[in-house]
Amino acid sequence: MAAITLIEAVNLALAHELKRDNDVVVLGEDVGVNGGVFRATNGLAQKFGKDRVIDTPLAESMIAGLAIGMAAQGMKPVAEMQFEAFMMPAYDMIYNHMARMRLRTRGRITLPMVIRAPWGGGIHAPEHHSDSPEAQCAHIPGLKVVIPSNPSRAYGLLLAAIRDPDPVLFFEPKRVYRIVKHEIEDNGEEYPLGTCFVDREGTDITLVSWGAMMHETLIAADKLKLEGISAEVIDVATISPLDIDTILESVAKTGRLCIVCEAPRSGSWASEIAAQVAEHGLFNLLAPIGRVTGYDTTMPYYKLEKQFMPSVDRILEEARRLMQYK
Amino acid sequence: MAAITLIEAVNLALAHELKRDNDVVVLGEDVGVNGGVFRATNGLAQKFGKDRVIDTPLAESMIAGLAIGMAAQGMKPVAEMQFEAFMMPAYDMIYNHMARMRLRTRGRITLPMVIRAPWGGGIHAPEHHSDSPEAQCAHIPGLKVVIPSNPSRAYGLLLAAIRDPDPVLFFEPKRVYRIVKHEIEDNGEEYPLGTCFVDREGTDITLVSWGAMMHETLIAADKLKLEGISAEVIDVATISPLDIDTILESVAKTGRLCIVCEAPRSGSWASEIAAQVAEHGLFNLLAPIGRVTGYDTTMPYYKLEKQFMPSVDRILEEARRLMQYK
Amino acid sequence: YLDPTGKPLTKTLPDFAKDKDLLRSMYRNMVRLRAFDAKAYALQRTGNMGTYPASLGQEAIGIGYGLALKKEDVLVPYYRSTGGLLMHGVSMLEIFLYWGGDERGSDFKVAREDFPIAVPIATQCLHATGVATAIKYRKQQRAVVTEIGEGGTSEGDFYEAINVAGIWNLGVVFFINNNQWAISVPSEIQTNCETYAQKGIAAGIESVQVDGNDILAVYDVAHKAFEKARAGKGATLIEAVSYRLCDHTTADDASRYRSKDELEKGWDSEPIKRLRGYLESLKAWSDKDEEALQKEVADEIEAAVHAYKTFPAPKPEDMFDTLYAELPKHIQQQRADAIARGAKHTGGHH
Amino acid sequence: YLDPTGKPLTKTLPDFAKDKDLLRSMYRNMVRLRAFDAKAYALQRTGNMGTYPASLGQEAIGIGYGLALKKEDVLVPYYRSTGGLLMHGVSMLEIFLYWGGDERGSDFKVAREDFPIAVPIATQCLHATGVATAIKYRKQQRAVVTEIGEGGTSEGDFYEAINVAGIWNLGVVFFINNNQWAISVPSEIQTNCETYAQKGIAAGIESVQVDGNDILAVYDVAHKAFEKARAGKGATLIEAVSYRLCDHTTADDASRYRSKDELEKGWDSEPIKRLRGYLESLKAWSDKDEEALQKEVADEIEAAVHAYKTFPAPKPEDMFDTLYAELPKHIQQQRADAIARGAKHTGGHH
Ligand SMILES: Cc1ncc(C[n+]2csc(CCOP(=O)(O)OP(=O)(O)O)c2C)c(N)n1
Ligand SMILES: Cc1ncc(C[n+]2csc(CCOP(=O)(O)OP(=O)(O)O)c2C)c(N)n1
Ligand SMILES: [Mg+2]
Ligand SMILES: [Mg+2]
Repeated sequence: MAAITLIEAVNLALAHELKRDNDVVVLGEDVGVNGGVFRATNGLAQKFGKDRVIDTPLAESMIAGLAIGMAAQGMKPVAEMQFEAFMMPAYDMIYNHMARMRLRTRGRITLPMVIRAPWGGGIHAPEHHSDSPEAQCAHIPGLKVVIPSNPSRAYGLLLAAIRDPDPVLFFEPKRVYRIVKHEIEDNGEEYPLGTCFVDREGTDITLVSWGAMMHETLIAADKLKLEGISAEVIDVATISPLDIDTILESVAKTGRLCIVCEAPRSGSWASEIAAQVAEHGLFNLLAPIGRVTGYDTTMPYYKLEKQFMPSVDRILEEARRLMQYK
Repeated sequence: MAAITLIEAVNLALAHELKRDNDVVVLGEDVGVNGGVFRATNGLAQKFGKDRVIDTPLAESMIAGLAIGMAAQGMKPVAEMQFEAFMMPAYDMIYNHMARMRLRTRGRITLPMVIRAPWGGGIHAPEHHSDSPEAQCAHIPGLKVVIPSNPSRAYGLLLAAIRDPDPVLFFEPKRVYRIVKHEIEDNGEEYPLGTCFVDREGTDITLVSWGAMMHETLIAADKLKLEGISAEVIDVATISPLDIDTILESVAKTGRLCIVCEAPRSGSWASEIAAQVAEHGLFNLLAPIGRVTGYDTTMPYYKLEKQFMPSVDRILEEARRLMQYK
Repeated sequence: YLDPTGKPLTKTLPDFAKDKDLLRSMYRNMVRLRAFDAKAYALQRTGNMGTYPASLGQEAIGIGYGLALKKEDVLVPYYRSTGGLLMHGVSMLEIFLYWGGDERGSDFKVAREDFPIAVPIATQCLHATGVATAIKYRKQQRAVVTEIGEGGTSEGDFYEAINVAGIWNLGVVFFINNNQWAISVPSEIQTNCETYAQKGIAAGIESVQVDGNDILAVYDVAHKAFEKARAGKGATLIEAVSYRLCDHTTADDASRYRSKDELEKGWDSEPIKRLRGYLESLKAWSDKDEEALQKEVADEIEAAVHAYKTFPAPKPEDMFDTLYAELPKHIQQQRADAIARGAKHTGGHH
Repeated sequence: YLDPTGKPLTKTLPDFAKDKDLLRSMYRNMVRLRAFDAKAYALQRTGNMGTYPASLGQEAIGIGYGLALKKEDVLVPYYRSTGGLLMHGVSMLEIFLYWGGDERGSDFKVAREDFPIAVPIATQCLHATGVATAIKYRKQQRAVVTEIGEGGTSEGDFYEAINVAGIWNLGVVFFINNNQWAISVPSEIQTNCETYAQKGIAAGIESVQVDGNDILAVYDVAHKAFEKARAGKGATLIEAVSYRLCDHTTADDASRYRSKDELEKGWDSEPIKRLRGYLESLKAWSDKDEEALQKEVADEIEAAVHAYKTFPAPKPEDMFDTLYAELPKHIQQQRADAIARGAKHTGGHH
């Protein structure tokens, strides 16, 4: 059992489902012979054939629309958007159709489909290749939005996403594609959607994050420990539907909450979590709710991207500030 | 000086700017001879000519893309999306281009443009004609998002939006198009963007809303008064950039906050306001932050829309609940 | 095939043009659709139903391709596909419910695999290509048909759909209802193409233009295109030239942008009169038949209206129950809240 | 006009084909572009620049239409329009900065009205139509040119753009760089059209296919199309058939999906060798000229590299200062915070 990266874990989960279920197909731009620009589908076309791993013409609304039509016939398409920002031509399909089909047909037509996309910044990519548009997706009822933070979760959550009877947006933190390795057994065991993962138990402050920022957050937690601050760290993983209970329980224990995400601050999913805690956990709070996020500006070209994204330092400073409140 | 409706106020502001500034043009589907499906552009093509009030082919990404190109040349296009949900094919243009042009060119190219769209539910319209997608727009840095609640503000804020050097999304509460009338003098005086309006002074609770829901909110405030509860009512009007100071000052005074909006609760702009208050005004709060919003489901077909949208009763009950906290 | 009065334009017509049962069924269903539209209009005007888009003058299109459809084929309709829907087993009640603001109208009891009505223009074209992709993947012999207005062909989704249908050789048929108007926008300012059919050249698919007021012509091209689709021989784009004799919808007033004369001219070539003329020339239709038909149709519609008006009102929980296979916990609480309030709601606005 | 070796294919060539200064300038600039690409590659490989898309083999396109452009015309480029950008006054430094992750590379000092490079595919086509609409509105005699890859023509935005350019008779020229590949996707699975030019038929605009490796041909059609655009005579779609001799970008490895043989065949018809042959046949180019040119180009590029490497680093406040005409208050606080941290940042992670 070799240790594999997040991108390899995605590939492993796709291969597992392609093998297990003939209704599963993969489609997108360059997912075939080339194996995807990040190699998520590496070798799959060769192994499962071009009718199951499909290179499409270059059009995202088309890719989403095709997947909707295929899923309506009971297939389980896994569509790839080459980068998160190139999902936007498909936003209409996602918003007006993919999210609504089950409800508007009262369950007659369902869409067991997944749209995958590399997501987030930090790899010195060109313009429009480093965004974090999860909030404008999670705000759409009828969807599930999943963002794994490490290889094991990518494997287990992608399996769950593909098997889920409803449409799932699966955003893969591209910065983590190759920096972490986990030993993963290809046993087809899924992780539950809609459940947070508590990665560190702690008593003084609750740090909540998802995706690539989980790594800065965990490092911050380790450093805080050295300062005698016990941080509980939660990986939201499925941002919608949100498992708020796990977060509320933690805040009830720690009394302090700091949410970390890469997207621009205003209207980010960090705000949603803060709002729910301000509604249901207000009187457990010893300190204001901190949000360490991207700034309210467009993700800059790569020379400044590090200055845009939350750093371990920013998390540490915010945590220390919140610890001032007793 | 006759009393006019919100839709007439929009028409008046458009006519005023078309007359004042030759760089201003109106474009969209059916905005010409027909005067728009809601008559927002009624009579304008006849008055200003078809080269200034332009019926476009049927394509929203095209409408936004054209406006971007025209604005880059210094024109001031005012584009209409026929209904809010039909803006989604243009979401890519809005997200990847309209919002970013000034920043990415370091100010070389600016986009003094406006996209208008009828917005919100409550008129028994067909499917996809009653949504409130303001949050997924306000989350995009570089844009301004304005939602007037009455005729005077529609007139003054639309003038400001057209004159603003940056792109503005202007959402018009279609439910209010014809139900309220204001006496408006066509004096070309604009209202400031980025400022909340305090419509009722109060001491016990702060009610914050925007768009059509301002009417339920004001009615609720009146009823609360009869119960001896003094509610301060704030019309956000420009949801992005958000004038949080006015809200924080009010909450400092009242200690209680209830935010009312029509969009699905999770990820709504009500959540952003709650998050900012939980961050900067936490210790002024006597009660949890209440959000009276649409439910976390798709806006239903019209037979159930009233049950989806916040009602005066829901606002009253939430306000009373928050008043329990001393 | 037929001139506006119903006289054959060519000496020999295809065999099916002698099949009197088929011809009667064509006529019967066009009359049925027109009567249904009239009733829907009346329901809207009397506040019993919401906005409704009629098919007046365009009946030959939906009824024509609808008659050529098989049960196992898939229809991906747009809002003006009432004819196709009725022919493919969607009930009048379901159509009333849909335009009456009730999702149960999209839960087709018979045509289980047909798509619900697409209001976002041109999106249905991509859904149809997706359905056809699944059918091809499973090596089934089923045709997929979708319909779009001529104005809708300006949307990128339409083009993306015909392009992929071409390269993947999908068994999908795109019907363009060219009724000359996109609400208030005439074809002269919609595209610089002489025909909408020629747009298929950009996708390398077979394209035909047909007189959409001649149901024999519509049926013939549809039948051939469906056979071709079922045989795995690829996609067809069909422009059916017709005319919108009605307002765009009940919410529209076409007199604002369209001349009386043009409208009157439009009536000259309407499809029902034309087929009636042909039927009579074949002695296949009598005034007695007409009487019987009118009564039969009126009864059917009345029954549907009764069913619609007595249909149980939707419940608040309907907003939630089919949102997900399993409703997330926090939404269950919202569901309970909505049910609790359900009673209170009057539906009126303050 | 020329065969792969540079021999004229027709007895008589257009007059400009005898203008030796023009021919030399064509040659000089293609060589310049190829050398610039090579340097950009080297900078990326040595970690001094980010991902870069070269124009290897496609130099005749950007240089060809670039030479036909006037200063007051507007270029709306995509990421592989380096040739057009260089010809229209965008500096090598600006192009290095752009691909080096610095927005100042999009703040063109000379071509103030040209659009920044479009990465979201096909969107530039709509921007170009908008610019052309403004130019038409103001009754100016200026052409607008935009460029798109053949794969990009599958996007709805491309079609929406040519459609409106057709009906509004806009002075815009759409250049399709058909380099046969969209990253790993060959034309055989991109569209069922025999040619990309024929897609213009769907918009009713004039469309031409041209040998994109023959700069005389590219220049000629571009020149005519621009004149037509400036004269208010409408839009033109030009498919320039070429071949991508390089990887898609520095991040791509074409050997994964493309055969050696195909690549070698591609070299046979590359544009620089061809024009060189023709120049020599006219005695318009000598080895001495070549030497001088190589040196001249190398010096220019070295100077640009030096300017790039010594260019002051962007500051944290640059993330904010041109976001709005006036920065909202809450963002001013974020700006201050970013400046305060600026120093601390190492650029590394953790
Ligand atoms: C994406 C989208 N944009 C705009 C609309 C609003 N709208 C509804 S019908 C219509 C005109 C459609 O005309 P056409 O395509 O010719 O079809 P017809 O109604 O004539 O059958 C418009 C603009 C919509 N429903 N969807
Ligand atoms: C909307 C969008 N989708 C996907 C991409 C990712 N992408 C970048 S280049 C490319 C292939 C483009 O091929 P082509 O249009 O032929 O242009 P070429 O690169 O060959 O010049 C893709 C899919 C993108 N940049 N924008
Ligand atoms: Mg029409
Ligand atoms: Mg290409």
